[in-house]
Amino acid sequence: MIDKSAEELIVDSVKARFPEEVIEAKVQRKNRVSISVRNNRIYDVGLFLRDELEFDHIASVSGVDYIDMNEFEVIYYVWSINKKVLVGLRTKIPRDNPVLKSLVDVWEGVLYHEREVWEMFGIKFEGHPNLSLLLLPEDWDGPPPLRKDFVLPETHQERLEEKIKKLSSG
Amino acid sequence: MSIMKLSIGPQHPISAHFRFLLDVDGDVVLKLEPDVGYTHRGIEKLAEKRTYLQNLPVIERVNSYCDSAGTMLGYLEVIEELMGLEVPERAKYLRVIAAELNRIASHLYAASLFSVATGLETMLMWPINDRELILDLLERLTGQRITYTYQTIGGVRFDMPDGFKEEALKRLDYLEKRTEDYYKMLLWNHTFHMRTKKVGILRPSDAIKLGVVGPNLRASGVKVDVRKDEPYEVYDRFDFSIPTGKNGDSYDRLEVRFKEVGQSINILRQALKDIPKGPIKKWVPPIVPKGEAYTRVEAARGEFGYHLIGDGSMKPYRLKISPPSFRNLIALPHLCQNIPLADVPIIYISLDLIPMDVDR
Amino acid sequence: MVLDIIRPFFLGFYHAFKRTFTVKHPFVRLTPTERYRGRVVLNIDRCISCRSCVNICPNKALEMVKFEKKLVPQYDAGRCCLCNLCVEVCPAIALSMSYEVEFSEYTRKGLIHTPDRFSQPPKSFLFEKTVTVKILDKKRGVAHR
Amino acid sequence: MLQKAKDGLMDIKLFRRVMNWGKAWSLWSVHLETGCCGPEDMARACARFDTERFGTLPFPTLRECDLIFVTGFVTKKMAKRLKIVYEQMPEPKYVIAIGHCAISGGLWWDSYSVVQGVDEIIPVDVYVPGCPPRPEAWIQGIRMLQEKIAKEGMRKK
Repeated sequence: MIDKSAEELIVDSVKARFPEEVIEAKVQRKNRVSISVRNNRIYDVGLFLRDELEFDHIASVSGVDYIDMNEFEVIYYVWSINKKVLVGLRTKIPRDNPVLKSLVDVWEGVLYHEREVWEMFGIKFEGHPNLSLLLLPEDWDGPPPLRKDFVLPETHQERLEEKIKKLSSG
Repeated sequence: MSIMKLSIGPQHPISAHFRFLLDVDGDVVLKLEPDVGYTHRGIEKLAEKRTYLQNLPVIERVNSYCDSAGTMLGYLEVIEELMGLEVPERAKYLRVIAAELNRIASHLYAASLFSVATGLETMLMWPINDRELILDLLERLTGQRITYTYQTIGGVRFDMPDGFKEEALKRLDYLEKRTEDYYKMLLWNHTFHMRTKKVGILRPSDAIKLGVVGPNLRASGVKVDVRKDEPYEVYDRFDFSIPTGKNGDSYDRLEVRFKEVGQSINILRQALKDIPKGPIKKWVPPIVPKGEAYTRVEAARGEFGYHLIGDGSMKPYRLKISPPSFRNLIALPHLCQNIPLADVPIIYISLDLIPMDVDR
Repeated sequence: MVLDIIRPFFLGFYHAFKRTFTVKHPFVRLTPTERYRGRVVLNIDRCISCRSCVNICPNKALEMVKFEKKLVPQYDAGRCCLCNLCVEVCPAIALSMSYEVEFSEYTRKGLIHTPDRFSQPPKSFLFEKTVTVKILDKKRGVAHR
Repeated sequence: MLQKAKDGLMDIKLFRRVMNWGKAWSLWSVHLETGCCGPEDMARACARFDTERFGTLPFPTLRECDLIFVTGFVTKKMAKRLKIVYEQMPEPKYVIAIGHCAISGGLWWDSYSVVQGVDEIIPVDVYVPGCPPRPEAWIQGIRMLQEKIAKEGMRKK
């Protein structure tokens, strides 16, 4: 039998433990593992990663808006200090009803990360203790800004015309 | 027992851009809630509207508080990983030199802020003055004092100027000797010990659980450094150690930064010694292929994570930046529970949070 | 312990006799380095009106205007972040960074450099004394000469 | 009555000149960093460029200050606070806009969160461009403000 690298062992153990829930698990490159799971079981996979595979150091929670496929993707990047591997635990949720179980109980560090994803994408995390605006102004009433259908204001053009007008008048 | 709500900021003596909402019982802080977002620019959204090259000055200003070079490195790493690009050797060394010089400047800045929070005015002036010497070097190398836009996709923009090496070595020697003075003035100072030792102890288990990074994590005794774990650029060729603290208190967090300055000087000497000759830049197409990558770099305040999704055009589809201060922010409410009100500034400043970095 | 308290005082006192680090700026200035990035200067004769600087500028600091029957960029100093991208991209080497960093104005309009002002060379400070860090000694301190 | 006496005093040119001289050389600045020119604020206040030579002392208590350096971009969240700070300051008060972000929004010209130029919120006396402006440029900004103050009310009659 050939010796397997740490990344491959992780992929194998996750696949063996959750044969149904894991859609895809692969080694991206050295030190990078990507696991995509069904959105209703992300909590269990997270617990498994933390308790049995020593993924303890939360790196980032990232949201992606795939507007063509009408779905969001949420990616939890977790680093393992002992194994020196970064796992991307990803799941897709429908764009019309973006609700996901919060992983605050699993990794305490995701507290602010999830709050940020909530305000930037409007993805609701069930069980999160405090989903309120973190970075945006407190009287923000527009749509979540990082969604692809949020259009940035073209302020420059108007100001440019104003400027030219001022210059030409005197 | 009556609980009073107290709001500090954003105009306050420690640092602006931040607001703390405190629950205070007499003199004891029960709970602290940071109110951030005063410097939120929406960089992640703006990055989607600009080309990869136009993004250089934008990304750099995620943390333009003395650490532009280290911040930029991660962005370039992630693009180059997606492109499968190998940067010329000399460019790699020059990038490392800029980043390490910047790390020294950043730590000196942190030290000066720390001492002004403890009321030591002299130590406010000294590190800032010595930081000027480093900024002079960076200015010679890049042309700017704070925001360099020095590294670019596929290399660096300018080569090392004549006489830079000798001047740099001279100044680093001076700085190394000068660190003794800092120890005498600040770190061995009994008054300073009383103010900072056993204040804001962050246990290693808590630090890992909360996802704290950088010097704050190392001060708790956890030996984690991206430069050693996943060597990027040419960090695997240098001989350096990772300084760690013992107790994880505010004092250790400062001491680790001072020790890191020593290690940076060490790296810089090696880099200046064996920098090879050759080209400094490679021509690269403006289009980044389809794909996804996540890279980590160790900037002065900790680990930067960049997650890039390219869709085969000139603009990124999604660029997620996971900055160190955002990840260290969570330690602030954790540490500010049942402590005297007077310790809040010490703990805040010892974490070296930069609001630019938190908010993006 | 007592030593730890007293030592900083002595050290501070000792530093009172070191050289001053201050650059007396309006009379003496730091020598600009070779890559000193000040305001951008245009060479009108060299400009080929290709718009590449306008297209690359992330700040929209440049815009094309008509000047003496030619389309040349107009520079808004209040928008420029001195990132050097336009200088790098210019195919005709018409743009360059100057050493002039002091171009403050009382009005916002004054910061918009129309092509004739944009193409003026930077103000010279030849009559002012320029200094650099020369003395770098732990005993004597750091001083400019 | 008191107002009348004050106006009468101010009519004397010498008195006005002395007042202006006093104002110009004691510009204490509020410590409110709105954006990322903060390190340069530190650099210009410390030993190398030492703007205290011109009477510009960074001071934490805003009720005793005359000058705001708007250092860098102003977000919509910060804009309200900046206005509050400005209103709390006693007369006379001056504003120096530092950096291209404070002047025009600069690099964040299409951002959803950044105010396009600080002059939309508070009146600005001197614009200092650069990103961040070097300490030399800060000093020029302060000197220009002093010149402006020295001319204040001098052309009245």
